[in-house]
Amino acid sequence: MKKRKTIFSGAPRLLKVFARHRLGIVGLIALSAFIVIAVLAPVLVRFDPYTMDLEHAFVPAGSGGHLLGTDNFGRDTFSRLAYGARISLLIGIVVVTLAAVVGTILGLLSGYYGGWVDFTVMRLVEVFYSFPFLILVIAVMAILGPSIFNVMWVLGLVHWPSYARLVRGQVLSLRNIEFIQAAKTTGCSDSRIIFRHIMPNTITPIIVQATLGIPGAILSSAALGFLGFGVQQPTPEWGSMVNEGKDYILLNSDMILWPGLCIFLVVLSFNFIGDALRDTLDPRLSKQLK
Amino acid sequence: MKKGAAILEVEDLVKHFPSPAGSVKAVDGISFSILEGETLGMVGESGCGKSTTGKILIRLEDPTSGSAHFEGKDIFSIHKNDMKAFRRKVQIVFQDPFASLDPRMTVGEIIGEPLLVHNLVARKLMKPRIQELLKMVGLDATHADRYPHEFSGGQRQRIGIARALAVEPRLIICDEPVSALDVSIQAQIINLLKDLQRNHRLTYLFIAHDLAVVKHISDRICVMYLGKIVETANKRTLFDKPLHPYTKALLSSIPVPNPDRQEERILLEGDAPSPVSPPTGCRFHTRCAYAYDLCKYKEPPMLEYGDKHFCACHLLN
Amino acid sequence: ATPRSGGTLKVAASSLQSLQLYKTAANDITDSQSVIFDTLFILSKDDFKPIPSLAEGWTNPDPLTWVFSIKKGVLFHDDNPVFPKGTRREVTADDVVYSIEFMQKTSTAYTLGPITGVKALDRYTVEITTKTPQPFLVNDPNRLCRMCVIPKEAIDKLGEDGFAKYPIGSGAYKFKSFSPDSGLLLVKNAFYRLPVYLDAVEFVVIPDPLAQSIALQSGEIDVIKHLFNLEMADSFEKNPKFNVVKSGGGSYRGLGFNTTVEPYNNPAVRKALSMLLDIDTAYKAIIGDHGERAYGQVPPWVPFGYDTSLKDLWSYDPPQGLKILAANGFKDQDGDGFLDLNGKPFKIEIKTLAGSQVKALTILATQLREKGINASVLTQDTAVWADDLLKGNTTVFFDYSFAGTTGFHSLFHGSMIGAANTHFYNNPEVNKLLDEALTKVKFDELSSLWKKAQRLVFKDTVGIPLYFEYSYAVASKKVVDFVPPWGGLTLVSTENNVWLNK
Amino acid sequence: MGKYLARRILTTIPVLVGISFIVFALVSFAPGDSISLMLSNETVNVENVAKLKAELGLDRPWYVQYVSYIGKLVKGDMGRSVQFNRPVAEMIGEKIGNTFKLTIFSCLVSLCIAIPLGVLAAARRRSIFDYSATAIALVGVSMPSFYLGLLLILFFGLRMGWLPIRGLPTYDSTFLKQIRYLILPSITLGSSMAGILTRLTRATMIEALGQDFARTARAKGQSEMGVLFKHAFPNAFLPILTTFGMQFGSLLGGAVIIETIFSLPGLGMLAMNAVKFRDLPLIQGTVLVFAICFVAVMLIVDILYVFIDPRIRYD
Amino acid sequence: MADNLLEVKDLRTYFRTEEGVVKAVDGISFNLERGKTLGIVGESGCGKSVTSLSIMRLIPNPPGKIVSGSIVFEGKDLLTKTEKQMRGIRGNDISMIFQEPMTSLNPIMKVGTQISEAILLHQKIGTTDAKKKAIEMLTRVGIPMPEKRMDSYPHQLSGGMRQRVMIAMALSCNSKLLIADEPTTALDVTIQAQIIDLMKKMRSEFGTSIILITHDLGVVSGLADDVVVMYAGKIVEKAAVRDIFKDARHPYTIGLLQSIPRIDQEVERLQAIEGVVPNQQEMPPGCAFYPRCVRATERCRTEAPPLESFDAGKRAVACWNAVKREAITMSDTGNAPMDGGKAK
Ligand SMILES: Nc1ncnc2c1ncn2[C@@H]1O[C@H](COP(=O)(O)OP(=O)(O)OP(=O)(O)O)[C@@H](O)[C@H]1O
Ligand SMILES: Nc1ncnc2c1ncn2[C@@H]1O[C@H](COP(=O)(O)OP(=O)(O)OP(=O)(O)O)[C@@H](O)[C@H]1O
Ligand SMILES: [Mg+2]
Ligand SMILES: [Mg+2]
Repeated sequence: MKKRKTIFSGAPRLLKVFARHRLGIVGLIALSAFIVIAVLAPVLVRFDPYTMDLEHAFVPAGSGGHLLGTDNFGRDTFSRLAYGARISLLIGIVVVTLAAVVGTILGLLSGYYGGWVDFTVMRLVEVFYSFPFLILVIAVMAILGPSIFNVMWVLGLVHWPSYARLVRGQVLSLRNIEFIQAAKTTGCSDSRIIFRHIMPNTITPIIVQATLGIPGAILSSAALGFLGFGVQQPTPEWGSMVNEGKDYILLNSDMILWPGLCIFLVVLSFNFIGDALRDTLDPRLSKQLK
Repeated sequence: MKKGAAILEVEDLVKHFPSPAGSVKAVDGISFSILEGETLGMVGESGCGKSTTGKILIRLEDPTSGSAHFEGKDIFSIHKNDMKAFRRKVQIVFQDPFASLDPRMTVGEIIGEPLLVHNLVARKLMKPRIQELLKMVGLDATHADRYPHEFSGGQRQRIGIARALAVEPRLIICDEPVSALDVSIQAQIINLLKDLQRNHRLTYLFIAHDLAVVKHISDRICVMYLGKIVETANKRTLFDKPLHPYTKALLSSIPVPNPDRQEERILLEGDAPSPVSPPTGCRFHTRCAYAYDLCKYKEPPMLEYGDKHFCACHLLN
Repeated sequence: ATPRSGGTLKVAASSLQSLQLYKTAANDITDSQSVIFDTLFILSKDDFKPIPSLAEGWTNPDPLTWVFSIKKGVLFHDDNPVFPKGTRREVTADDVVYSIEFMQKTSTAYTLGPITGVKALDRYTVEITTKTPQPFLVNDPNRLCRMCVIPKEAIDKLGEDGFAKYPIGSGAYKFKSFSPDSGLLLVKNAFYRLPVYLDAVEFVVIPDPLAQSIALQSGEIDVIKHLFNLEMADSFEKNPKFNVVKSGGGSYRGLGFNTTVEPYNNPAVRKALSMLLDIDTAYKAIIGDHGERAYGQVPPWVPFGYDTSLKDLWSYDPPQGLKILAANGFKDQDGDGFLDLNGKPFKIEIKTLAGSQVKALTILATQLREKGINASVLTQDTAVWADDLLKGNTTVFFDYSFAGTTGFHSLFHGSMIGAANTHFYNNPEVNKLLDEALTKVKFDELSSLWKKAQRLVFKDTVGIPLYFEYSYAVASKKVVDFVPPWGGLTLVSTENNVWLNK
Repeated sequence: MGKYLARRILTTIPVLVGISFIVFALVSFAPGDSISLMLSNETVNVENVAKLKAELGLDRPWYVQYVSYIGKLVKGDMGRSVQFNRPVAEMIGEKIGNTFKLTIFSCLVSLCIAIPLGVLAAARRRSIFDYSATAIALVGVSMPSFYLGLLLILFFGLRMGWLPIRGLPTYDSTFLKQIRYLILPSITLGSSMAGILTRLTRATMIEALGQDFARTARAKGQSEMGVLFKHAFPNAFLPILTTFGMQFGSLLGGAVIIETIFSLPGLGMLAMNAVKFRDLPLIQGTVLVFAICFVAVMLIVDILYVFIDPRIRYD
Repeated sequence: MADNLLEVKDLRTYFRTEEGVVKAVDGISFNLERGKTLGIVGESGCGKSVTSLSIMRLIPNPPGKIVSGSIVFEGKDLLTKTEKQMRGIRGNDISMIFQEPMTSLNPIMKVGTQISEAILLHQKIGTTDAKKKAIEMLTRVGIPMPEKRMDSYPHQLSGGMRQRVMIAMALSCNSKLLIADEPTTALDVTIQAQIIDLMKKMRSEFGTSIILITHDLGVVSGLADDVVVMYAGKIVEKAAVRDIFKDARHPYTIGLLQSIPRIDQEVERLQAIEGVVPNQQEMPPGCAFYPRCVRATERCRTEAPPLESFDAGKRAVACWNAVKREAITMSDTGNAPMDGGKAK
């Protein structure tokens, strides 16, 4: 009770609350496993993900030291999946960070200043919202040429509006809340009000949205990979691995099974974590949902 | 208590909010003044424009028209650069103790912010000053490191008051500072406000809808109805000899915790009309039992009846 | 067995967006048109010899003149917006003249060549005059052979757009209904000069090759005209319910160089790169028995220009290749395990469009990486790929063409720079040989000129031939007498006549 | 209401112009061009291609083309596809029906799954039912649609042979027959939306059930089902409707993938091909139509709001 | 023995929360006679609403649970009824009105429908009759143009009107018991006066017994016959309304009375009760009021005082050091204490 509280003073309590979400814990464990595999890929795998062994194509799982078998070129599926995890996780995190930063800044400005700033930003948001986003992404990817960096920033580009809207809404509701008015009457400058008072109070929903946004970004990038617009051959990317495997679906469905499952599991774990996080950080909702 | 000259003079203040249904005439031409060191109570039903008045006077809203002079200076023409100086002199305490403190800041940071923004004390002296302020409002000096959510409503309201006091203002606008609190806590805050006034020679504009509270704390009281002031008087005069029928009804509506008191209630008919289309003439005529023709189309002027007792009612003439 | 009448033949198509004539060389469109329209002649699958169709025969009285006589009594389809039911409108020389002129005027996908005049000598005779001798006018699958005979009043009445929506010809099947990229339904032309067994032909659009295979297996369609996923050929061959028909048709698959760009403007470098590629392994892994190793641009089944001796141009000799590269300034200077060129990192990006070749190229790129060359494959959209090639933004690319005359000519003839010659290769000697060959009527002369040109080009390593791919068509067993399309789908002809067994 | 509608529709115009401008600029700067594609064809007729290019105005600078495009668009002319030399409007007209069928059917599928599942999960909170509903929803949200599509094809289409796996029958097809064809694609496309809506329905229902008016209804003696469907659901429906509208956009985008996997000739496939072949007028046309569809759905949602929520009056 | 409509005995309602078990209501007992009005007063969070919801068996479960006690209504224990039986009682025999008339009405349902719904649920009549009845109820609660108001949505009504609608709804089935949970707190004084007046009128018209929950002692004094004072989930004092105001025994009750500013009295300084209500975790083992109490002794810290009846069971107080009557008499300025509980 008397102990000093810091900005993270709530952390132990939050951890406790989070720990109560069994699915959140499962998600955390699964995700950690993927992260470990991704980070330690070079040490973990026995085979180089690029090396072909045409004589040993479609080796079934387990034989020849191939944990999950090999693909049509005789490349080790597990190695490719492990390296693919790096790409998918990286894309998810970078995209969301990018989108959240851009969206938050625009949302803050738009919500706080209103007027033409708001009008412009909101029209822009609408434009982005009414776009069939996959087609926009495909068009932009076509211009830039396929590469992992392009995938990241293009997806970031299309994901920012949801953050801008979220933050703007938060700002609008905060703007008339009394502690903001108190800051004004105290004599705080606009920038102090925005960054010291408003932003910290919008950060929770942003974190939640971001955690729930990562799986979306991973799914989008995988879809791009599947359509052949993502990361290029022979880089192991889960979506394009499914695409490659598709040609062999009638002969050997393992080739789509594994990468697809990986996407699904990573996305699922992020969703588990996101849900748990939302319940933890948003006590209003969590109180009702429990 | 020695009362000084008028510290704040408000002349014909008007505030209309645009709204889809038409402009909301939240404040529609009110004039009053506050003397240095006194407490002016402002009462009225919900939506009659009390908070709007307070917000305009502290420049959170811009008025539609009218003037207000604080210490002789027009506060509506203060240049952006001089705003800080103004805000050192006038402060506000809000109603909702839960919304008025930034949940992400420690109490020390909240109270220290005005000091920081106005550069009032050296960084080294910041902590002692914050502790001093905390003690001033009856909190423990060790509370500075805690977050608002760890406090009860009354304690939070004290923090809000400490924040207002940090700049050593001359005038504090109290917008219903106790109406969200439990009765037992209310008394603590009212006592605190009174003590502070005595010790720091503060002037209050005390906004409330609870006449009993206003009566307890104010020197003078003005009664608002639908964007207008209908009656202003010293509190004793107002309670002993209310002139305006609305004031009378208001007074008689208050439930008194005394089962023996069997007064005849003056029950008002219906609800207060919408401020979007207030009634013509006297705004109260639609609910006034004594209204006659004149009330319907002519607005009653604010006239003085006795010592500083102003009232706007045709019936008195 | 005796042919049975009746039934609807369902043929898979990858894309059928428009029935407009001559706008695209896409198989599906020309295949469907070749069923609706009559052409003067068709090409034999086996030896590329023209077989009379609408034409009864033709003569070549002098090298610059061609005279075609047309069958009498051939009727345009009736029961359509132009010819009401029962109308018997005979195809005449005027129609043929009109049709040739129409093709000349509107075709973007095909070119008839330097024709100077077309006229009708009488109701059933047409004369074509050319600027230079044009033996290929009737031998090339992409020239006169593509010319569809149309009734002139149809275009007048319907307009070009309208005609594309309701094509009227004199072929074995007449147009019934069309839903772009979904399906095309044709019904039997009862007036056709040959017996027509099938009641109807339906082109069912299934863009995805895999989905075509699945649809064939589940009986939703009867025929895959072009089996793109060769992996499936084996499994269909093993399946007693299907006939897999193989044809030479196929295409040349190679690697091409932009010969104007550093370091590929140096024939030695191109040669050295070819020595680093174990092509046999790569193509076998991908197409196995479904194709053949290529040493030149002309496949064995194309009568002119196939040259076995080209084999000696190619060898898998990595040490020698690396030696040549080293001599030309390639050296790993930054120690990243990849060769650098004159101190700058060297990278090969093989640009290709999507298709089964991507796999082969991936193998080749991997081979190059193993030899110390930083190579990768970049799959591009068709339009980007083409644009990059045309604008010279591409250095090493997937090179392909229909194996045969036009292919070789347009791939390497200097006049085709800015169009199909994306090698930017302009060798006057080759140009001359090719020009000369096109005027030769005698087969041997032509063939030897062609071989000479081919040897020159590949000695220069303008491209590296990889393999020829067989064409496969797969038909369910009940489809009888189906021949894989080759410059058009022939369902009813003097050569074959398709019918459906129970 | 009428005035509100008019204003709503008017504000969508700058959005649509913005979209068309972005697309035009993007594609104009994009590498690749359909004319090059024609030229690279080995049998090409170079002269006629040059003629075509001039006819279509493709030899002018992109901003000139844009102005003339917009000029024609105002008159309802969406231009001609470069690749197919056909009117874009006509091509879109042929395909849009299929996309509508797919998306509407997917919406139905997802609503039919999401709403009962979400409502019952909220009603039986923390029961096995609730947990399974949540799990199903999460699976729906987390499943990559292309993967789900392939798995469904593999299992229902091939292994079991129960359902057709491709396209829509073009000829002599009855409505019922078409539905059979739409089942797998719709499930694939709708699964993510179903997941999202299930979660949302559950959350909003729980919120509504916790509100004062639900307590009032219980205090009246209303049964739990009555509280659920008479009081809580109509209130919970509003946020569901909003999300439904927003998700419709993703659904349209998702159609691109689903149409490709299931060989369903719709707008998505058309747009994909247009992008592949850099067929600018066709890209423009399809993207605009997509945007208009989405904007229209949002508009419908807004209008529905007025009918469902008496608190909203737009005049 | 008086004719008790409701007898609550040792009611305990606990909530299981993250911080631990919250004993929102912790062993309270009171009776309500037929036709009488019982006021329950206390500070925020002391368990007033939980008490009322427990009677209605509307405690959300989880997290709440009635862990013990009995609620005997017309001789039958409500806690033994099935959910279905309870539905027949709710809104019919016992009905309720709430503090926030805005949120307590379904915002997207016409008020007419909401009133008819209550009628249809409990009376075997058709929709048209129910509608007629609803209009009649609206008329009786003094809503002008009731036919037109039937088609209004809650947001189209003012706060006072909405509360009238709530009352109309609650009384539409002639309930025997009306529980009013802070019915006037959200309203302006003038409107509050109207509603109090209306409730008095309704009480005499329908003969309904009322449990009136409020923290406004003024409202209680005008409306209630008996008063129960709650503090931290327990009853600290029970008495007839006059006794509470004239002769309070519990230090908390006295503090409460002294801390409110009044228009009929003038004091220079209010007597505030120092400190705040302890939360559940900090609840002292003894008397919950001990930390704030001016009369506290060592015993109060360790031992919880029982609610002891006196004045022949008419009054009860839970305090070891209850203020003696004499003490009150002495401090009270002239007002002689009333004779024990003769308020009727
Ligand atoms: N920003 C605004 N825009 C539009 N109308 C407003 C705005 N602020 C206040 N109003 C309207 O102005 C009127 C007066 O509001 P105000 O908040 O001043 O009332 P009040 O007397 O303080 O009431 P309360 O006791 O409820 O605080 C109300 O009708 C309110 O709806
Ligand atoms: N659903 C719930 N979950 C957990 N605790 C609850 C719940 N409902 C009530 N409580 C707790 O029960 C205690 C009593 O609450 P109750 O609502 O009865 O207070 P009250 O006297 O009605 O206060 P108020 O005057 O604010 O309405 C409080 O401490 C509260 O925190
Ligand atoms: Mg206010
Ligand atoms: Mg309560």
